[in-house]
Amino acid sequence: MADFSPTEMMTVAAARVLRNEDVCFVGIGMPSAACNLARLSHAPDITLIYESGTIATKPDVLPLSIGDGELCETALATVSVPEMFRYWLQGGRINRGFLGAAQLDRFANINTTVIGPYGKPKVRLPGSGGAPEIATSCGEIFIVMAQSKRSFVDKLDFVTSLGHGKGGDDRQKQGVTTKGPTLVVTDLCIMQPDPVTKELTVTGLHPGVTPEQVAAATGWALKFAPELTETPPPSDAELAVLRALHQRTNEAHQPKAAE
Amino acid sequence: MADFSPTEMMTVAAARVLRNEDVCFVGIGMPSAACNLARLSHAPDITLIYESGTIATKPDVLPLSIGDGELCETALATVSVPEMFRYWLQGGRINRGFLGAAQLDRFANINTTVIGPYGKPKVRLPGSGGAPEIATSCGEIFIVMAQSKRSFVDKLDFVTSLGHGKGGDDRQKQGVTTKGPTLVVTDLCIMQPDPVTKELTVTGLHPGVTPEQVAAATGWALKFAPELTETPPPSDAELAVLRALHQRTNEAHQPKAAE
Amino acid sequence: MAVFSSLAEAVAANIRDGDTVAFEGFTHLIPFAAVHETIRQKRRDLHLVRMTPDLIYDQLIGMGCVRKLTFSWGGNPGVGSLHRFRDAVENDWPRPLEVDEHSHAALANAYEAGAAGLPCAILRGYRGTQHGSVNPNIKSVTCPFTGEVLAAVPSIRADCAVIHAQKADRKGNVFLEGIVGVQKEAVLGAKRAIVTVEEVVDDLGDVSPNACILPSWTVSAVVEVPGGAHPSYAHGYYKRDNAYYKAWEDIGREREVFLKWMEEHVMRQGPDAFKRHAMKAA
Amino acid sequence: MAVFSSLAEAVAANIRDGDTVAFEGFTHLIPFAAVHETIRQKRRDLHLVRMTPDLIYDQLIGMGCVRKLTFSWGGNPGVGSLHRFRDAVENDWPRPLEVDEHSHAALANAYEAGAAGLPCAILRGYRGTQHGSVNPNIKSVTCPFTGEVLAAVPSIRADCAVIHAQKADRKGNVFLEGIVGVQKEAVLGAKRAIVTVEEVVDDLGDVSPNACILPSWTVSAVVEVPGGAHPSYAHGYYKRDNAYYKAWEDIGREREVFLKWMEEHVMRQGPDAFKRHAMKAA
Repeated sequence: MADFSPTEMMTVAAARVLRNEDVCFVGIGMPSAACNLARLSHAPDITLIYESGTIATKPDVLPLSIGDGELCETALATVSVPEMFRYWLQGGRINRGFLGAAQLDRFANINTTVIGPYGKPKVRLPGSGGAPEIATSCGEIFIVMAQSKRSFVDKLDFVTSLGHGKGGDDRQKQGVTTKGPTLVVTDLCIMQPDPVTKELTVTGLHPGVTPEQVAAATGWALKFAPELTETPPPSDAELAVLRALHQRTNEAHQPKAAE
Repeated sequence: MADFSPTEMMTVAAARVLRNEDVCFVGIGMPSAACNLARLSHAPDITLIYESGTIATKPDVLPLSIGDGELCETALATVSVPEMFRYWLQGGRINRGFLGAAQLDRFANINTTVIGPYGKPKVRLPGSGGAPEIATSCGEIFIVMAQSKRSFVDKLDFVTSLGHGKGGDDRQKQGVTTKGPTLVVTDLCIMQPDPVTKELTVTGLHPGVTPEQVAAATGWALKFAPELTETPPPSDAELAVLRALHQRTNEAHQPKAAE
Repeated sequence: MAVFSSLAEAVAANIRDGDTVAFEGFTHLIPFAAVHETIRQKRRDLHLVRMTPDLIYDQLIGMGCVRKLTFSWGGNPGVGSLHRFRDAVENDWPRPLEVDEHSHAALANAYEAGAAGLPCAILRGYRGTQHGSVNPNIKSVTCPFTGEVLAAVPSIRADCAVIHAQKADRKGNVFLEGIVGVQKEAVLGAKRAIVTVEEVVDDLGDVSPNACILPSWTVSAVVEVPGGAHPSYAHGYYKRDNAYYKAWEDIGREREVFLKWMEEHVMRQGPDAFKRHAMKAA
Repeated sequence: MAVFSSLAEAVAANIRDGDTVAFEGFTHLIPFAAVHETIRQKRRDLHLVRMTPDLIYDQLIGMGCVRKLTFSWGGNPGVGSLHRFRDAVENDWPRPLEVDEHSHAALANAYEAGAAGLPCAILRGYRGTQHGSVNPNIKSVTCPFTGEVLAAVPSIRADCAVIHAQKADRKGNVFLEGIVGVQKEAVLGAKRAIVTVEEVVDDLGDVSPNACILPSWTVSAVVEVPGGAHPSYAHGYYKRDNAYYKAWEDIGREREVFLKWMEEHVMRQGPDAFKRHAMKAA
């Protein structure tokens, strides 16, 4: 077994939850890496959809933006952005959404809008993009993001996208019928919402990670399941595919020699 | 000058009101013949739009249906039917609409739904098709139809599409900002709405037609303008183009010898 | 994920008595073969939806398959009446027909809203007309920003949508082009979808990145039925058989003539009868 | 009817101080050349609309052209922040920036509704989020058939839309393909539209009947600006210059560096500077 980084462990663990028959709405960055790793390993026929309108795309390198040419060139079809959000996302045709976040709370609600007050933010983040409706329209949501006290917070500065709201059946009370976040994969562990309270609970640790480390990287008193699984480390095959993907990607995004 | 039929006069008179720069929503039948005659004579660059989604189409023969292959094959572009009604018609991009009717009243309101009561009709007509929104979304409306007491009636059995409503500013009161019917061309005469009352008024007669004939073919006490113009008869060139168009059309719609 | 099957299997599996079914195709690509199979299988109490009922609904109505019709223009285009439709409305023959009547704009929007997963569509429509007084499915909403009152109609979400397309690849991805009508919306708004195609190909080939494509996972069944849109047409394959449409005027007018014609041309035939109309443009 | 003109003339004629302007292009076909010309002409008090502000709006904001921004995601895709946008929101530099913030779904629907001539769009959106509490442009309507409460946002009807496309014919009909974003909607919803194109051709050629085409009479000005979307890209012509996007992180971060870069690369240049990026794929 090769050495691997926490980020590689996170990407591999996230990729593993995807299945060949999934239709998955993919965010840029870590979600995109995980989804394409799944496609290039155990789920070759997975349908990946990017909000730029590209349906069933099979990029050879990871896109830097949500709409790199590679996505369109390798897609089954490319639709307009209004059609993507209306017919495909809101139409209920997509069963998995993969999101990241700047801040996440214990009920997997997401902030990607501001740090500090909305009217006078300390840090103006990019904003919501597709996330608010991805979070409510996809059949279920997987979240993948690096874990730290700054990002796993007790209280969001702004609720950009709904997770489980205030917990329990709050999500249904908001008129939302989809499952919402069923899994959070970080560089340290795996969390799942408690079946009743919907509070995120650590159910698995990545190899070599202790519960104390995870708790120290979380801004609230994090709950742990009585029995914790240990995430199987990345296999040689998984690492080889992921690293080759990143290698191709880095080469593709370098400035051209001619320029 | 060649002999010509009343229908030919009607078609030619209708065609003449179209201009090269018009963007025209075309109904099937007489409107289609008039619009294509205009295109094949004095308005070669007129933009003809059919509700099947075909934009700037240039058919060589008249389509039998609103969506014959000829329309798509010769169009600049073909869009979906929802797009046609949303972006192009409701979006206000079309300045002329050309409609026919089963029944017309003195304010140019249109019935194409039923003869007799709606719940138990004597004759079930095809229904509204695109007309209700063509009548209100196009910049202005031209109506072309053969005149008779059965079709020009005192009271419609059903108001399928708005003309000038109850007359005067009733159209604006209904929340409609477009001009509505500004011209009716029949096989006998030309009518225009009175500038104030909006009641249809005969302003021109086709060659050889008397006011008495027109009145006798109308189901209400029809008004005539003090000065009536005489429609110039079809020119040889107009007739030649129209007859060649009908000739090509008839040949194209015959059963194939092979079948 | 689309299943490849025979037409009889596809209809048996996806269209049930009492279903709301949208056989779509705006003049172009009308699924005649699938309609004929539905008639042969004697489906009953169907609620049919279609902007332009056309001959296919005249045939379904006249054969007693239909309880209710949602439509916006019921004629034989450029020819005249749909006599079986008229006979049902005017004389309740062969059974009464409930009518849910709209304008094209409203139905096009209703299909669009169905594909978009919305409960209703809004449009600037029906102004100054009588439609709202005879159809409870025409209501209004007020724009919360401008106060403008807009018409509202329920979205169309059929139990089954049925369309004909040019081709499918071996995974069941469907391609159509030309006058695409409301077919994509009908399929995406429906619970199930049957697509008949002119041909099944290894690869959809060099089509535009923005081509109208229905991925395999949006379709329940794909059936290869060459010529299956006749007497309608398939852009790039064969032309509209306008003579057939003109002949329908006399076939459809009288009940006896109609029934005899249907017996001979539909009941005693199968999907293979359409093959002789299939033809691919050079 | 589209007028062929220089880029300077097109911007001068169609973009005025105080206008609402939508420079669109979803990652692909972003109209960089037209934005640079707008900056050179020193337009002020613009209300900009765009789903993904991208570097072009960072440049316009940093150069003091912008009063208000309607947007849904303001970042440098895959790289990081738009520092000029952040500086305006966080520190009011070079002037305060009013923000009208939405989700992608809401803005995509708002463009769609603008093209459709509606005053507002309805969507199943914003549920369980805080957006409505900070933006009065997020309201709701109730479906009159089901009682479901849907989000409503005002439609986007810009004074001027600006897009880049692959080609136009000599009549001014515009063709685009690939990731077409919301460009068609932005143009059809706007009072005026400027389209820069990679090339003007005699004939659009053998394109799909359902290709994305904007007829000449929907466009105010067509300008041939080869390479005009760089560092964005033009499908079939040249690729996205991801290295430029990465370099922007350092260019945009500090005010002085930014201003110096803009002076050199924008203010002292013209549309011809984009030519060296133009390239047609074989």
